[in-house]
Amino acid sequence: MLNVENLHVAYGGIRALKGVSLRVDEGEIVTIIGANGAGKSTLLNAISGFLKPTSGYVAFRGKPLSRRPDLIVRDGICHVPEGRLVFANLSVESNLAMGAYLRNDKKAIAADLERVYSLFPRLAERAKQSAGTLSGGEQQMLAMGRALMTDGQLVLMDEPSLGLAPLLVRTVFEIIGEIHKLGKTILLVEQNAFKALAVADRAYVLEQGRIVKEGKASEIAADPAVRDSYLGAESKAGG
Amino acid sequence: MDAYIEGILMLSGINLIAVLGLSLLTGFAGLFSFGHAGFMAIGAYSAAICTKLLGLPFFAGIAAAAAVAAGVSWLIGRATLKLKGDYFCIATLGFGEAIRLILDNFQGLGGARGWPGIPPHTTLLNILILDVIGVVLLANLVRSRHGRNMIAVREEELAAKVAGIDTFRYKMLALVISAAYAGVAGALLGHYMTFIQPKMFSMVKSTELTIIVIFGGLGSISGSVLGAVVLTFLPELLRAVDKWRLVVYGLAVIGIMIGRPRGLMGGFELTPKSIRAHFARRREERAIKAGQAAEDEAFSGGEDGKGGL
Amino acid sequence: GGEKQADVIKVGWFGALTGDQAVWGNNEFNTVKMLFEEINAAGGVTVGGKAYTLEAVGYDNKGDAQEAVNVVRRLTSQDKVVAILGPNASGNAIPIAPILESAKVPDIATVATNPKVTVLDGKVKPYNFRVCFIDPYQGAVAAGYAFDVLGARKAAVLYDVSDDYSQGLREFFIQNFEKKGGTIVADESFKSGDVDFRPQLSKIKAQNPDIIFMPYFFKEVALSANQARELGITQVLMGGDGWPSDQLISMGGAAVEGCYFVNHLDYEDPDVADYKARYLKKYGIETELNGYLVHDAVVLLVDALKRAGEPSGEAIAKALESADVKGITGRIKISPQTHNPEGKDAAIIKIVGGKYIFQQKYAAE
Amino acid sequence: MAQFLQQMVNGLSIGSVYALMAVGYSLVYSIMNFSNFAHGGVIMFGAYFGFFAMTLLKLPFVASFALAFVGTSVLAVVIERVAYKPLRERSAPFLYFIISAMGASIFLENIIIATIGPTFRTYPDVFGRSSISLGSVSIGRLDLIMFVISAVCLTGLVLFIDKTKMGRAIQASAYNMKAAALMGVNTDRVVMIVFALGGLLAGIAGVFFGMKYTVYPQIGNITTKSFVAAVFGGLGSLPGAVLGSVLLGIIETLVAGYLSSQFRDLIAFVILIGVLVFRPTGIMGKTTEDKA
Amino acid sequence: MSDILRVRGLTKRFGGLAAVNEVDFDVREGGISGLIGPNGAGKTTIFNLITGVYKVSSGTVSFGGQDITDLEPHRVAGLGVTRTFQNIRLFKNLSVFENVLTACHASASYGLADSLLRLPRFRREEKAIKDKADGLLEILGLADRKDAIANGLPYGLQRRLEITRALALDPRLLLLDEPAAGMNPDETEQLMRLIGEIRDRFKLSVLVIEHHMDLVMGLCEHIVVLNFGQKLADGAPDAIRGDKRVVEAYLGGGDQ
Ligand SMILES: Nc1ncnc2c1ncn2[C@@H]1O[C@H](COP(=O)(O)OP(=O)(O)OP(=O)(O)O)[C@@H](O)[C@H]1O
Ligand SMILES: Nc1ncnc2c1ncn2[C@@H]1O[C@H](COP(=O)(O)OP(=O)(O)OP(=O)(O)O)[C@@H](O)[C@H]1O
Ligand SMILES: [Mg+2]
Ligand SMILES: [Mg+2]
Repeated sequence: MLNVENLHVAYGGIRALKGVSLRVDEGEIVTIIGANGAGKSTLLNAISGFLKPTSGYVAFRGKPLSRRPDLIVRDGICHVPEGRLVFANLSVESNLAMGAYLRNDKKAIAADLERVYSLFPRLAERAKQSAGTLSGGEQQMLAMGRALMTDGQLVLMDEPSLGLAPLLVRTVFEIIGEIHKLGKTILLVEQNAFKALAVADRAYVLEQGRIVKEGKASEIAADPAVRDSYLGAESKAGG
Repeated sequence: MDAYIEGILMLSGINLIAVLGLSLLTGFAGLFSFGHAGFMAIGAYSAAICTKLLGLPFFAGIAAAAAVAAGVSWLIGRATLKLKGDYFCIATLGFGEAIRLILDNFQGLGGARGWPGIPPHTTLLNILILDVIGVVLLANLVRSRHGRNMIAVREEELAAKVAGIDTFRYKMLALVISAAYAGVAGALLGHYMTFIQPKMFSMVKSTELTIIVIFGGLGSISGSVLGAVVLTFLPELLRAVDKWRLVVYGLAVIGIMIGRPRGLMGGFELTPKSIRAHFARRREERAIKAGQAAEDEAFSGGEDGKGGL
Repeated sequence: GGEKQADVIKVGWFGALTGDQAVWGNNEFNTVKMLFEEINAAGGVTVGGKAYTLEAVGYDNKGDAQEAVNVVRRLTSQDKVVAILGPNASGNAIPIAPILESAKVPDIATVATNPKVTVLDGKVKPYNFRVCFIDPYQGAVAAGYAFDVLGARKAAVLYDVSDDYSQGLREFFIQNFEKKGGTIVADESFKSGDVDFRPQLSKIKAQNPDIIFMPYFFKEVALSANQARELGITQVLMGGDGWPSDQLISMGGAAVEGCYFVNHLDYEDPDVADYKARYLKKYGIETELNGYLVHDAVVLLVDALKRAGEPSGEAIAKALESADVKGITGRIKISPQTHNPEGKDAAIIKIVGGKYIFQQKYAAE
Repeated sequence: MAQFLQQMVNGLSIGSVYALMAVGYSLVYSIMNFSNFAHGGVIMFGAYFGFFAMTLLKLPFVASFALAFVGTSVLAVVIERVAYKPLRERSAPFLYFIISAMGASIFLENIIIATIGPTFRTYPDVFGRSSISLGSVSIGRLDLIMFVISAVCLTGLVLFIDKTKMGRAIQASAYNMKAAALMGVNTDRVVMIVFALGGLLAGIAGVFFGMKYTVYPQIGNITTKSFVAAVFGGLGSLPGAVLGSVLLGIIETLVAGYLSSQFRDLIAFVILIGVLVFRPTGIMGKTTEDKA
Repeated sequence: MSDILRVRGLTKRFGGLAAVNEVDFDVREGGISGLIGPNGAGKTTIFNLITGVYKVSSGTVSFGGQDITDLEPHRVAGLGVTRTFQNIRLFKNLSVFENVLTACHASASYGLADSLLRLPRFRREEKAIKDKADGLLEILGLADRKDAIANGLPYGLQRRLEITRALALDPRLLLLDEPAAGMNPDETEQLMRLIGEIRDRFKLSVLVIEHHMDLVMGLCEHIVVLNFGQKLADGAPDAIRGDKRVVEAYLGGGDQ
């Protein structure tokens, strides 16, 4: 479904991605794990058109992707960005409506809205509050909810569990599972590598702008080097 | 020296002093003023009162100009510095116009008809001396804790506050100092022109100063110097194109904003040390590039760039 | 034969070609260029027995005093002109005096009416001259005519507080009107660039004056006259030499019917009509008042050149001090004490049927 | 009393001129977050477009009017493309936009002076100069028409922003272009539409302005007042811009009529600052505490 | 050990919503305390109230026995309370070193004249604070990124830089708002160690908001739990872990 070939991205003189290639197949959950600053967000931003790669190639369903973010969204790629980026000046409700910006089917939109509210009751409570004054975690819920309102087929998620309370972290992973069940394909970037590997089908390990490892999620999770540097105490305790 | 070139140099030098002050306010403390010509007016009239009416020496006039402009700016600051961004802009704009209106109505100092016969004390030499003093003091200020605190206010006010910086006080400090600079520039201008008129200190003048600051590069003192000289000379160079002069000037301003995103010297200071550092960095960059190429090669020589470890 | 460079006399001009006074500046410069062409076509000017052609070197100063200084420095030190014509604004004419003095180049201002243009602290400035009458005189003429001829006893004044010309006329009008025994019932102002005068006019209306004095330029005159009529003000309006322009009639229309202003010249004078027609023919637009005055500045300069004996600034300045010529705005006899044209009559013009009708020559006591 | 009523009418009339300009200005501000100083220049062009359409092309008023605002819409979009888009693309700080806008404004004013000259031009009389009298109060015919047309335009605009999908996209982009693009909004188009709308309002303002006050290259300067009014009312808020304009008009009029016309702007300014000290974000501006 | 921070009846209302409602708690001198609770419980708001960023609706905050309720933020900081932000707020366009150096300003006392004229006092103190900034960067492991622009740092390092900047003020109480957000478990572990070291080295007290339970449970000696703006529980980690209400509202069963 998505093919990334030899992608290079630089910020001025700093090279953040140095020839990344990866592939996401229809219906998969693929996760990318890597340390702080490995280039995970850079990769997602380059896919969704916010960064211009210095070289390399991204194809979606066999066709090279346009370089304009809104057209990429139209093609069916939906990005839940790092740092949430909710519309602070709009109400929660309007934020969700913006999620459905490209859709016209009123009934389906209403149904999706219902679902978002039932997944995140807190958002329903705060429907009229302007998004900028929500707590950090509430904003994260909103960003997820907004992504659910689009009908993108490929969802790029950048650290969706960031700043969420433990209970909600679990919810988020349940939601990822649900979205997946709806037939969507997911490319997930997570610090919580343990959980990410648990839901994913396949995984890539990104280190300093390069893919250093790829494979089945379960295999990666079992890899001692990975366990050592990404899974921390959790896995050690569990292992 | 040709009287014409000398005149333009003198004006550049005078503009430079006002620009330095504004550069502190806008470039370093991040406040945008549309009323700086008003402080120049205050300086020009205060200095003229000292030299022409009271018969004091020129340096006393300059000192008075700085002091009165600073004092007035302090009052203005008390009322308006709590305002944010564009709201503060409007307040300064209104202030600049208000000063002009008061001077227009004040017949004792000539009103709108202006005040002629101010002694011609301004010379290229005293301008140059004040320019040097102005640059040195400003450079010393911005590279001290006080200057850094102003920059912090510009960068992220809330973070500055919780880092223990009294943001109001530092905004005020920047405003007062920049007003004092403007006052000195006004004093010099008045004694250069030998005539002052409220019209000379219109919003257009304030705008010109701001354009110079940004043209030169925000937060760069050497940029301000360069900007003041270039933009004082530019309209004169364009005299050849007659009434198309300002058309070209307008386009040039847009061109610089688009073409040089950070102004002539944005964020870069022209000091011997920085020049050396610049070349060192260039060398280093080249070395890094070479290193990167080698690294890439080594990597792709591996196993198609992935799966190795 | 005009083949040699040395046979050219360079004359400077400066004024506003851009900015809000550009209308007047362009009109002046156009007139200077036209007259120089005509003079050169007729064989040029003979100075000290040698024929010279005239070349106009003109610069824009946006109407800005600081640029005026730059430009005069450039004209004197780089272009080496022997004399300068213009500017129109007093605020631009005053600061150039020291430069003229050090370069020894005379300047003939056109409509700079502030007394301080030529005389400061009781001393005449050696290189500043002008062809127009000055504010105190014009103010006195307006007040005298309003009080004596029109019989007004209560006058209201509306003026532009940020404009030097307007403030000057206002001051001397009020001074003379009150001296004659009239009362000023309202003294209101606006600021350059304002376009709405209704608040001030409503206030004036409530005072019910006999006459309203409006010492500012025709654009604002037309706007304020229209607004006055809209508010039901029917009184006679009066103004100064900022009024005359074809634009006033087209913009002001019926609102300025029956109003009076003080002018430098009588439009029915054949010389005036001739220049007006030549200008219209050459440029396709009507001349403004400044054209007439710069015309006379050229006349004055050519006369001085002829008498100077050599084309140098000093000699020209000397000759100007004793000039006595007939221009289209009347006789111009320069006073050595003030460098002003002495005893220049003012013309009172009334607007009747959309035309400027000459009433009488009027001199203030 | 009669004078007071008349002064209120005068104030409303000036206020509605300010409003027409302030709204276009505030609209662009709300999305771009910078003061578009070129707005005055676009208004000036609108006045010229309308004038030449009526005099040179001899078009009827309505057609000239339409031509003027279509012309200014295009002009505003072109300015955006040339002077702001490159800055937008590298997310330059707002100061650069302001300076670029100043450059554009200098350019616009002077291109007129350099090409067609600085002369004042008077619109042909369309509505008649006579005024309507209500008792001792008189109201200009043009003022009344202008008031109605402004009200219609402004209501239309507010409805457009609040009720349509595009309106919501505009508001969303106003906050964060990147996030809006993530929702599939073509932000380039949004910006274009905003500038076109701003230009359209400028065209309307320009034609009325020209009819009321004649046409000349500096008429754009009066937008400084509408800039003040927009800030006073609360930047980025359209109803705020209208309210701020009307209040500014009335304050100015009352000061000139009852206190001192010499110090009108000074006193009006002090009142404005007074209001801002108590409401630092203007009358209708949102007072949000900085969310840490 | 005495209490360095004392919060009594603290309340903050936004319109009709009581984001913080009658909360009482103490922070022990020299200890590391935790503030936890579901999203939107009011944790960040409490930080904002303590540091003077928000004005309280009612209630008091006292620090070291002194009432600091509604003091201006810079005064609170001057007394020795500093914080980091949940949404990182660095001086984005400045280098790492400049970020820290700026915050060192309180360690110098030279005046305006000293700096304008570069008097000896300026040189002396300036050198001292530069050394101090260097030292801090060294301790926090940022020395090799000294000249990097803050904005381009990876997330984790930005958080670390924020902590360094806060330490530059020689605080007696450090408030950390989700310092481990965006870090992987390994990095979180490092951070945890770092916070402990900082406490010992700089002899300060710490109040930390976190959702990473390993960190909170492993580090804090005392934990305050908020829910819907009210205090739900207060006590030692083990007690909190076992508290049924906390498990229900926040932790969820079984996990972690
Ligand atoms: N705007 C920027 N300017 C300069 N460098 C940047 C910028 N953004 C990111 N970088 C650099 O690019 C590299 C990759 O950053 P990126 O944000 O993609 O990392 P990440 O894997 O998402 O890390 P994190 O887990 O912290 O989110 C880092 O070294 C970072 O310093
Ligand atoms: N300025 C404000 N205006 C209105 N409501 C606000 C404001 N600031 C915070 N709130 C509300 O107060 C509540 C508490 O917010 P706070 O940021 O303190 O939560 P938190 O406990 O830090 O949550 P998180 O763990 O998600 O960061 C939230 O519901 C939020 O929407
Ligand atoms: Mg990231
Ligand atoms: Mg929080």
